[in-house]
Amino acid sequence: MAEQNQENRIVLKIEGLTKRFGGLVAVNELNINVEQGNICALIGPNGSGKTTVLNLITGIYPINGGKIEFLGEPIQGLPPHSVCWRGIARTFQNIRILGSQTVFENALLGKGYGKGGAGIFHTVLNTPRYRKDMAESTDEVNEILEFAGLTELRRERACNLPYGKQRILEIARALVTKPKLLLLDEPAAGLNSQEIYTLMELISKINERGISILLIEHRMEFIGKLADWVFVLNHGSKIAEGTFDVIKENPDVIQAYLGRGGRKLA
Amino acid sequence: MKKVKTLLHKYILLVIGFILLILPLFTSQYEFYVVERGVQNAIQVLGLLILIGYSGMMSLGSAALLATGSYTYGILLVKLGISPWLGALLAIIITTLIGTLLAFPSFRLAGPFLVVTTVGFGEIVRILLLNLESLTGGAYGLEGYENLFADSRLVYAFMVVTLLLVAVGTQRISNSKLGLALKSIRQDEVAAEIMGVDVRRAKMVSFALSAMLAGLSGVFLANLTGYMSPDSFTSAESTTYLLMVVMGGMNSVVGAIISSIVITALPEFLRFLSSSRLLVYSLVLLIYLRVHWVKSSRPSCAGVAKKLKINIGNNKSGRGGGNG
Amino acid sequence: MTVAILFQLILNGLAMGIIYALPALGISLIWNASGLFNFAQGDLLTLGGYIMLTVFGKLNIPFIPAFMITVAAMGLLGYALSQIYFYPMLENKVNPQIILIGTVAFSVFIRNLVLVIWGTTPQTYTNPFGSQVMQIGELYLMPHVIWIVAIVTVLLSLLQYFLRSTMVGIAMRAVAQRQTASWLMGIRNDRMIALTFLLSTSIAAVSGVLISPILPLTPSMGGMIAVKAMAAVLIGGLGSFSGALIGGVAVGIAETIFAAIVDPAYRDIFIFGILVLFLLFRPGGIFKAQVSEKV
Amino acid sequence: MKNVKKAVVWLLVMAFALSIAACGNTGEKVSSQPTGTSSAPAPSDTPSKTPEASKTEKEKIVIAHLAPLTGDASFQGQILVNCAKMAVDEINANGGINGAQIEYIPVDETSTTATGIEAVRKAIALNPAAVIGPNRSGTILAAEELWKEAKIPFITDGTNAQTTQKGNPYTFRIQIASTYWIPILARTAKEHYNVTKPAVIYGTNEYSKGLWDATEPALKQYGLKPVTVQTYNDGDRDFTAQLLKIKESGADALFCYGYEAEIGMILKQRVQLGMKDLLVFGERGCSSPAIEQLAGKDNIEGLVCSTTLSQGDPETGRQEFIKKYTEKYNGAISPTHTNHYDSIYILADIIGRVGSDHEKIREELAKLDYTGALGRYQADSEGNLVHTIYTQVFKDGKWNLLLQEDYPVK
Amino acid sequence: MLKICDLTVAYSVAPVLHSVNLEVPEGKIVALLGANGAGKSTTLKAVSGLIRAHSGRIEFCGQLISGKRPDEIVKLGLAHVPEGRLVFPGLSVFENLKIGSYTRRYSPNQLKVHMDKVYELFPRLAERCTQLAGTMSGGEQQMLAIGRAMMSEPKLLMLDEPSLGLAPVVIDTIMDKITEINKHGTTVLLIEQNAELALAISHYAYVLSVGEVVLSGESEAVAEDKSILEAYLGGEQ
Repeated sequence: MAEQNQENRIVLKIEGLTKRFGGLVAVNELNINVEQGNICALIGPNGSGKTTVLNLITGIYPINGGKIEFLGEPIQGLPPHSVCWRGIARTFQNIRILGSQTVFENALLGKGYGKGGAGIFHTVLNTPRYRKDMAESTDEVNEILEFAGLTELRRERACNLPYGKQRILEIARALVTKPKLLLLDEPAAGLNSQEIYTLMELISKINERGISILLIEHRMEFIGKLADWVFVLNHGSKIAEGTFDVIKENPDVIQAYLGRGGRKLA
Repeated sequence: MKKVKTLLHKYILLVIGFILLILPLFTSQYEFYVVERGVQNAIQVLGLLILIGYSGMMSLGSAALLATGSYTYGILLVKLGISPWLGALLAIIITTLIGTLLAFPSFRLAGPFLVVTTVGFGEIVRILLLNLESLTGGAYGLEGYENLFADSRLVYAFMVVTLLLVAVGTQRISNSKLGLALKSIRQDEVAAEIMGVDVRRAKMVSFALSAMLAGLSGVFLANLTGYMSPDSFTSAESTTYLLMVVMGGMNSVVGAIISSIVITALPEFLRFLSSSRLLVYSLVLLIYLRVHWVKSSRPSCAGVAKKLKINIGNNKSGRGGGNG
Repeated sequence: MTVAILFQLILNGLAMGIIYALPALGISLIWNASGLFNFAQGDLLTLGGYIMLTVFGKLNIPFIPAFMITVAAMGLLGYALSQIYFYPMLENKVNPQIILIGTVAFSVFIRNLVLVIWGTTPQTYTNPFGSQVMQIGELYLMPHVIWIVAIVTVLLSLLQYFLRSTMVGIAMRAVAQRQTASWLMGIRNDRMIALTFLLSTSIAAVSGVLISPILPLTPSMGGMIAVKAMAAVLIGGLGSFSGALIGGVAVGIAETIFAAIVDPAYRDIFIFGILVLFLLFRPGGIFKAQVSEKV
Repeated sequence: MKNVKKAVVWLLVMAFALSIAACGNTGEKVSSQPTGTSSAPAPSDTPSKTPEASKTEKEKIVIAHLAPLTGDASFQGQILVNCAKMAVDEINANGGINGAQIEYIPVDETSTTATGIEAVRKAIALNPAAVIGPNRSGTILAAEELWKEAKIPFITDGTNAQTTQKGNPYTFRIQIASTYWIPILARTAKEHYNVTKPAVIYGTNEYSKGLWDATEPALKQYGLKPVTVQTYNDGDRDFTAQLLKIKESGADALFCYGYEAEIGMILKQRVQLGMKDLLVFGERGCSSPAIEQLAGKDNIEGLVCSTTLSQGDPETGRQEFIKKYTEKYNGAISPTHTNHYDSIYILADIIGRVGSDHEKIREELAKLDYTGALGRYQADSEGNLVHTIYTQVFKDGKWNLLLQEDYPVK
Repeated sequence: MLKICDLTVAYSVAPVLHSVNLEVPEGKIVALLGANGAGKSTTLKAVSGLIRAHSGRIEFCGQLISGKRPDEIVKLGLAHVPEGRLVFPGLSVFENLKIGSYTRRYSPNQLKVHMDKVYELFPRLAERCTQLAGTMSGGEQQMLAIGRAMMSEPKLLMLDEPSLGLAPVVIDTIMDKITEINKHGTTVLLIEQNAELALAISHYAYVLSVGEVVLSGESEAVAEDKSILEAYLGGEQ
């Protein structure tokens, strides 16, 4: 019974995941479990395959071997949008928002296209069903924008936003998809301390809503404060996992990744 | 004055429709034909607006889809003898299906790769029209079919009303989730897909809609000319349609309609240029692209419509959708 | 079909194929240097042919000087074109789609410019390589085929050497990839891109000069060749010079044999069918072009 | 809700406007008919009065000319307009038609059917005495209802036999129909060259296809049957496949139809494939100077073609015409569409006799028998203004007249 | 060596600068610190000529360089390694390095000498000399970017956030190399967000906030002033 519970608590289960680009093995026999409600971190040197893992989970690249299970169902081989519909949302290392669209429209994009809702005929004919659908979406999006503190900027064109706000917008857009698991790719990159603080608060708030989070980050102070569990990757393989306090003492990790800076933190 | 302006703002489509409907009163028979062609082109261009302007997928095969619509209508009527309305409906359906097939290459291809594919499609259709003589009449062309209405003025009125409905529909799509999905494909396909946009489906819808409008436009073209031959559907025609979309601002329904009608009628005002007409056209387009797009090199610019400060019911927030 | 006929078909297919390869080369070059797919390459070829017609055919200047004048004039045009038109667009990061439309507009512009200046009557000038047919056994061969193959091969090797091994060549490729960085290396981006255009229009001029004694000069001639050249360049691998040559020759031979065995009327359909298959199953072409990473 | 209501009101207004528009226009159409023709005297007037009437009015007589001035066929259009313009200038310089000057208006037919129809409408809107053109059979077939409705005689130019077979009394053709033309070519092949195994190659354009359609029955008439029939698409530049098939078939003659660029290439590639001995028969397109240039003079030695004007015709009147043209337009004449020089004279002659009433011009054209500078023209029952046909052969580097005949009008 | 007087930049796409004064003495490492959006990169871009200054003077080795184009400035011996490394992904390591010497027009022998110097500094690059730069890891790309800049034998090397997006262990290496380059006689102007890192290796430091220099001095002194540092490196909006 207890084991059953344990199984249920695992949101994302990756087993033996392998990805090759030509002759290069980018991800090698990787096992990762993300538990319900946790904030997990994926760290490792540059080129160790962290972003590739996110790309494999979200279906951008086809996998060469292994299994990815989300909420007990296999999701490998699904196109990115179906992965999204199942409840996995993500952000990108380099912010990818639609510059010429407004903040609201960017967030609305998180409602996706093609999963139910009013179809093209309803859209063109402006039926009550379409209007209802649109009104509901609008309310939802406004609620999330409020949550992320972007309400005042909703009519602004996204490219006019400061960098930190664009990061937040990208996360808000991911939230609109109603994810159960949120993948964040270096959310703190390029942010100043103040912005990082805001971001950490936002991530905690998101986590409080019961959304599990898997994030990639290089800022150790960020990881130290947020992550419940850390996976360390090197050359596509996992070299360690555990809580941050344990990880940062691991000699392999220090040698491959943390170096002096890491030791200072420890 | 301001009131008039906002009113104009809101009902610009109806005003255009009204002007188009009463236009035959003031034109000679010849000028009227030019207007008819303009309206027919506008329907086609609205389809391209969805494909090129919204979704950012360049096509140089639009004349081939126009041909498909036209010829299917003609062949169904001449060879099978079915009624014009049924023929028109089937022609639109068949063109839509063929156009949707064109979406498949777009799943993997973008930019020049896709454009060359559509150029190829255009060539293929042209060659088939010329060589499948028993079906298409080959180089002799096809004639002897009935029109939708016996009175050509009724055809025109029907066409204008159709144009208005199509325009309203296109505008609504622009403000809807579908429109947003299409625009997101243009700007960042991967991000769109990650956000749960079914990119393949959106692309198919985009191709299907543009093909449907091309088919519709083709049926009208068949009705206007009463005769069809392969030479009316060359790559030069595709280029002209592209020109109409670009000059319309790539983002505005009203702009697209105005630019199609103006560009169709332009030869009449440029008579004095005689054989260097196309030279002047392309020069104008080149200058427009160079000046306008370098100045405001943003992905979306409303072009003509923006210049005229008209932007119908552009509900930026997208709330409620559509315009009254 | 006898073996002799098959060989004759291959030979004539080859002759046609190198004609496609020439503009294909120009398209690949510009693509490499500026990420721009030049739809006007075929029409630049036409223009080159017509300039040669005037200089060599009408003004009776001897072949070699006439050839140089034509190449110089076209090179100059390419330079100017880049400086006043395409570079400002590239620099301001105008939507690539718009630049693509720009090249389409240019194609229309040049075609009509030629039409207005030279008219639509098909024209030609004396074949400088001689028009005496050579007979080898049962095979017939025009001397210009050998000449063009030789010239194209030399041109290709020179280009390859230039881009791989010379500083300017590497700089050209650098500009194509990262303009800010190349500027910081001390490279004048505008001049480099203009130089690429100059090279590409010069190639167009060379192609025009080589082709127009063989095929009649009409304003739409380059456009017709370019459609096939575009198919060839994608089949061969966009950006690869050997790809352009091999793709062009492959298209030429394939269509000639198809025309003989099946039906000449449908040869273009055959070629585009092959193109679509290639694009769907091997989008990089024969010589796998660099397909930019999606993420 | 309010918006919907407003929209409905607007729609109603529009529908109303529409109905007005429809009525207004039909009304206008009816009323415009008399005003349109009022410049010419009423048909019931006695014919003798007509010349004086137009003379006193000193009105210009409008003749519109539809020709492809832009697009791929514009070089043909230029010849058409040049020839017609030459005749107009001559007539106007000599005092016009009974004192009235001809106002000659070229209208661009372009190279596509859809815009061609536009041009026909434009020509009709000019309310001319008669129209010359259209040049393209496609446009003629597509637009002939328009001039039937407008009751204006059109002297068309397409070779496609169908264009005059639709029973439209206002359609005339000064170009020789392929059905008149090809039998002469077939007979020449049979009787002068003892051809036994002819092959045919034609382009998939309406012009060449019209010629092919007439070829099979014509050959049959002389007991011949094509051993192979090849086609090509316009724009093709490589004819290896077709020529090798013809070579394999053992043909001793080739009937070759198409536009200049393609024919030039076929003739040239024929030699490049070692088939120089293959006789080639073509029609007027083959006698264009462009062919000499494209294929090379050596490669067309022995080429036989029938045409509307022979460069090698020793007859002084025609030599003079050729000289005049060459001087005026500074270039070698292409005898493809020269007959429009005569068509202006034919119209001038008729208008001079009966005035510019459409109906009378039509009647006169229908019973035409006129000998002009370039030959004799006779109207047949379909409205073909059948022209003297010249057959010439390219020998010793120049064209030589082989045969000249007025085709027996049925 | 480098002297910036009253530099003001008002450019729509970059943060604004107000009368920035800055001096880089020869042979030293000078750190330019500041939060995101403070105008650090803008300063560097203005120096290397990528963006045009609104007013002010920039002098390099006593020569006025403001208003010159980047290609002219590079020739004077001022190399700028931009943010995000910007190596040429489709060129090999060798070609990337070669292009670094574009303005110098070396003879083949000279080229080899300089190339060897870079390889000595970054042995990793020698191992990978035929690999395409785009396929290398971030750390290697950063090394390549620095090596490429060194090919032009610069008197002053300007580095824009060399630690951006790199693993801590790689950052260590890069910082060591920067010190090494400086020891060999090249003056360095270093931009960093990570103040701790930069202050550890630099001699002088400037702190930039909202387009203005708010603090400057010897690195050790600046490092001690923890509260001020925190105030300026944190609360930026």
